[in-house]
Amino acid sequence: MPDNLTKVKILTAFEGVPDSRTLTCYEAGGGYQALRKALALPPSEITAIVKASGLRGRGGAGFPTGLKWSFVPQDSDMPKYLVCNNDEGEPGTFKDRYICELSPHMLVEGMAISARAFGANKGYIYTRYEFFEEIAWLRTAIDEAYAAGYLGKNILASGFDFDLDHYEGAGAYICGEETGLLSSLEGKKGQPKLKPPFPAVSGYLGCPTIVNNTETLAAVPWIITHGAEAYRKIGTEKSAGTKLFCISGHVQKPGVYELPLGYPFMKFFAEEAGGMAAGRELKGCIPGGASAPILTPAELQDATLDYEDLAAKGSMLGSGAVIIVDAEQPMVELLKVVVDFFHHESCGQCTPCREGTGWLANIMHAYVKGEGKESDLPLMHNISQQMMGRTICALSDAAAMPTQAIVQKYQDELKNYLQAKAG
Amino acid sequence: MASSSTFDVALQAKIKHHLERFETRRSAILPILNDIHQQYGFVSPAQVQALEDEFDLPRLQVQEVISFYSRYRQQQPSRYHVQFCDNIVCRMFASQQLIAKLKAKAAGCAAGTLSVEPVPCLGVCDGAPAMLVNDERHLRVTCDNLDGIIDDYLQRASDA
Amino acid sequence: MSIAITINEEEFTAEQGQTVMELAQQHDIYIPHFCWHPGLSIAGVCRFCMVEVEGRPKLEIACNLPVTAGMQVRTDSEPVQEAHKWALEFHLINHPLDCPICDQAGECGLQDYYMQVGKYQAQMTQAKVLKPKKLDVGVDLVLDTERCILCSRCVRFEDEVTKSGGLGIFDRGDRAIIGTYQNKRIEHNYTTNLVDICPVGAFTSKDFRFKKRVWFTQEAQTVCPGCATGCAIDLAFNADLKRYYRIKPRFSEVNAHWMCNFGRGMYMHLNVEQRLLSAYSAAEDAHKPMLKTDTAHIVQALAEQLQQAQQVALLVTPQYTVEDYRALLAFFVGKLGIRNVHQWRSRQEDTEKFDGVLWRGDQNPNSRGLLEVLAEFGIDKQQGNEFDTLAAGNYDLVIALAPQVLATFADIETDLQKLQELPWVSLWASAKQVLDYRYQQVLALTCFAEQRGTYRNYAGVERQLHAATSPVSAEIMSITALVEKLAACCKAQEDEHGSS
Amino acid sequence: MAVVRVKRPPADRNIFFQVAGYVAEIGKGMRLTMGIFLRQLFKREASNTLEWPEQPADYGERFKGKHFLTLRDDGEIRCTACFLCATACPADCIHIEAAEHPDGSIEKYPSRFEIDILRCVFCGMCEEACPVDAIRLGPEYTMAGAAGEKWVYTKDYLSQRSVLEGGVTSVKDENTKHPDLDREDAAQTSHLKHGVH
Repeated sequence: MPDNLTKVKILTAFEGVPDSRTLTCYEAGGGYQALRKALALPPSEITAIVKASGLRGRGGAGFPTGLKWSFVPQDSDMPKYLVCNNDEGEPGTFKDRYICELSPHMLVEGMAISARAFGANKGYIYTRYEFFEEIAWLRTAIDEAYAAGYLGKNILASGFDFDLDHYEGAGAYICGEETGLLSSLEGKKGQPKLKPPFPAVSGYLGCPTIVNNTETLAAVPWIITHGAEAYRKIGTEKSAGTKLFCISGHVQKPGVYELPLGYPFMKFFAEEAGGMAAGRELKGCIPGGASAPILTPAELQDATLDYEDLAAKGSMLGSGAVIIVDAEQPMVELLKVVVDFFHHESCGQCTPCREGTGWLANIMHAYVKGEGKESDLPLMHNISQQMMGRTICALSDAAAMPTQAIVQKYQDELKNYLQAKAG
Repeated sequence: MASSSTFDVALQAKIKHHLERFETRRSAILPILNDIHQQYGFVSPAQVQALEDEFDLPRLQVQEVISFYSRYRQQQPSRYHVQFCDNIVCRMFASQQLIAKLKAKAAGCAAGTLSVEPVPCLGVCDGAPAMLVNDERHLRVTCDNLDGIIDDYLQRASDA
Repeated sequence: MSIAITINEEEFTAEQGQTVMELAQQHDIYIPHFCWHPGLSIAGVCRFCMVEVEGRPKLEIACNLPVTAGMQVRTDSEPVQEAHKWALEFHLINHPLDCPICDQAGECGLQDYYMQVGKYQAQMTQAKVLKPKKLDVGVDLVLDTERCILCSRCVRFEDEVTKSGGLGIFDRGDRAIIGTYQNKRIEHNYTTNLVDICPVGAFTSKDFRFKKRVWFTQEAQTVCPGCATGCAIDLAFNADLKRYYRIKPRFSEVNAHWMCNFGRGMYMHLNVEQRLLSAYSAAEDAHKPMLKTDTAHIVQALAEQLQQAQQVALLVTPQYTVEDYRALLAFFVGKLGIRNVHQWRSRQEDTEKFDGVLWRGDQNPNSRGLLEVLAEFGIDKQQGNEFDTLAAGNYDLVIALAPQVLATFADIETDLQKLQELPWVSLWASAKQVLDYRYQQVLALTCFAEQRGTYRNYAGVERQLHAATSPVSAEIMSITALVEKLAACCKAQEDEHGSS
Repeated sequence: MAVVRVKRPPADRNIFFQVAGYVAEIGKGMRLTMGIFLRQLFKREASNTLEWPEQPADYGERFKGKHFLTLRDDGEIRCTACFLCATACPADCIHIEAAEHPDGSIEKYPSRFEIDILRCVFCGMCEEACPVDAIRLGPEYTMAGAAGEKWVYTKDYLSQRSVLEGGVTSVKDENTKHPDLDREDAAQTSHLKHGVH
């Protein structure tokens, strides 16, 4: 393996360490040193380091993090907010949960540093309610950090104030979208807000707000400690650093793995995850959570796990949720689950998504029962086409892209299903 | 307010705490509803009305939130409410059969003891198929161990 | 600062901060839209107003697209048309298409746009989502959640204009539904605006529902006579039947896009069954009902009484036009030198009252106009009710201009009662109720919908009236015409006297 | 007044030839008439003449005669009072008054539906315009009557007159009752969330 693809433990540094969630353990492992270092730097320097590190949003979109922070207007008198998106609703994704399980303090530290960078004095961690244990761990970590003076007024005598609170969701996928999350945080329905203005200018309660994924924020302390260059060296030129990959489905060892970006997919699949479970055969792989278009085994052979290569193959890295689909899984059912999911989760604001997801679900329900027509497939393709890029947020695209991919790549299987039902 | 409140003293204190916790009172709606849910398992229309009357939270806003988020219920759930993940990965691990089995089991129990709800994704796909029984998470549920898990709960119910 | 942009290759100058939608509206370039409304905030949810912008990969919504220098916008390219067609398809898949029953038919955004772009067969073959219909959710409101396209205009109106927050959207996805909390009723004075802004038939007006298909009505652009605000209105009527059906607000600086429910009732007194259709005079036996009499005859009698009377007074309500007052005063004050002109106003009014939106406690459309015309004739007055002053005065002829809208005078019965106790009264009125009383004579006047003219609102702004129909009866005439007739009669009498 | 002078042909002096021509033609006509008369008298051929009104005449199915209003399967009138027939009517002979139906699950119905048959031109546009198959032009063609007869057909007459034998039910699928809406129930629970989706 070339240097840049050598495995480094950044986010999973505390893997296998007993009591890794406690403050003492985190501090013993060098925790909160990055915060001390950052507080000594001018805030703009922190942003510059993160920008130089090439860190990109790990929630799915892959937007450069430092650049996002620099959009916050510095001359504004309004309070600024930092919100951690720990909603993790994308089916197949469970990486943020792993961070909460291993080292919630890493997230707290990352948030304090990031808040310092663009001058936020208040932060929220927004977690989905189903993570009952994880929420308790996060709360404990916040309390410990307050007690140790890493949060609150005048942190480590630097004059910087940062309050961190925790907010629980209530079951809505759309709250994983940054503006949907902000609406939810405002006590409203989790409906995404119209852009422009972007949240960096007008977000939570109309104030400048940065929403970052848990994994993104948790990577910040390491970058501050080791410098931008060190981070940049890992991964590929455009996709720097490591990423957590969650592999699930019928594989030998499902779970979370930290790998440098650009890591070859087949190597990850065969070596880390141990390949297919006994007696199973690879049929396809959804590389970035339910909203990512599926890739066929042929496409997977030379795929590498980074933003660019997967985009070039017509799919996306997304949240790094690698779902392995085995040969026993009928694609009709998979497609139905996907469209049902998005139908259930569409917030109902924008017409193409509200009506389109319902329409797709309707078609698939009939199709599964054998009441479909072959013309349903091109129709689904057309509907998906018209749902893409037509709405406020990306949920519509998220429903359309996997639908199009499955309809196109597994067309024969879908047609055969219909014939078998008829016959 | 205290004597005639719909909520007990501890819950009232929590609600008041939430109302002061955020920049706007409205932000407190979700945390308050989550706490009510934690305690009762559902939010009744009377409680929604009480939030308006006692704490000045517009019932329309509260109801909008309740209707939007899938966590909130407005009717008393069963004593053991199973949320069974039915998304892509769990579906590959036969969640449908398990849900069917649970439903059959629920039908055999006394009314109000056990209920099943397929939910989209619990965020633990590595442990598929997964379910939540009330607040407790169970991973790698199989046809073989499902009965045992549920019977434990039912046993607890009959002991209590 | 102005910015040059092109729309469909035509150059326009826009203001900084303007959106493409606003600019297009200003220049009558049609971009289909449902959720956008000029009087409300931008929701951007119907996704109908897609336009193509040169150099941008995706289509953009015009309603939330600020103009930038050199922007090249297309509203008619093929991708845009395709997007519009699909937007319509998405809107229609769960729409019940019950146009035959729906009262919005004929003025429905969906219907119009469907006729414009498509008339194609729907592609969805599955069953539609069913939702509650025909809910009574407030004053003058019937809600059909199935027809609703969730544009959220009504929700924004409740939040932004009346700030009453009575409506919300419940649930999510295609199950989303507009409503009030547990179907509680919305009770305020602006509910019918929800019917106006609803681009489909989700909200219909109880008052107008099923009365008349809109394509059988015409609209006159005139002004609401309900209060001193003077909202610009479209008065719907049928010219053949001479019937009035409803009032809707029309945009003007004064009222923006809205008007109150009270003002919407201002068509009811116009219809023939409410109207005084001809002149009347007292029967021989003063206790018997008045008798229908020829107008010319009555004017003649009035002219004679004017000759004989020593003390003549005018009692004027501020509900007529500036032009009518001028004609009236030019004759009585200017020519005859009568200076006893009294204002007749409601006994229970609170002219300072204002509900914060449009409605005012001064429920006369022309209080300022009356005072200004009086001043023109050298009679300076403060606004106030002078009915009792008049009643106490020893007049042997009183010419009283009754209120057009009796509903705005709280104690009108008392006043009409007191008036008939005076020695000699010529009452000029338009409402039929005056026939319940006994006066020496009653003359039938036109209503605001049958004449042109000017009101001056509370701020002194001129509000122009336009006639919708000719008077409902040939015996009815305006104050100006009556005064002319009277003046001619008086002149004839003088001539007679002169010659004899 | 202008006078037009017409040139007349000179009178034929041979009157015999003139008259003979007429008589021959009359003879031909009589032969045809008597031939048919005799053939039909002795039942050699079916007669086209009807003993109307004792014997009814059958018109084709597409004949556009007296209007009738169809019913739904529950016996209610199908018409939704959409006014499309009245709009389409070139003779302006249809008068409708719409109202809320007392039954909550039907939204709108015609409280009055009248056709002024003296104005009607039997063009059938009303039938064409109707979106719910509520009005049809039937086979009845006798609309004559003495003075004082009702020339304005009322809703009851249009839907329930004796010839219709209890009314004609249309099975077209539009305009059925809304299946989901028991009114009171809808009002109480439409915004109440249920536990299980």
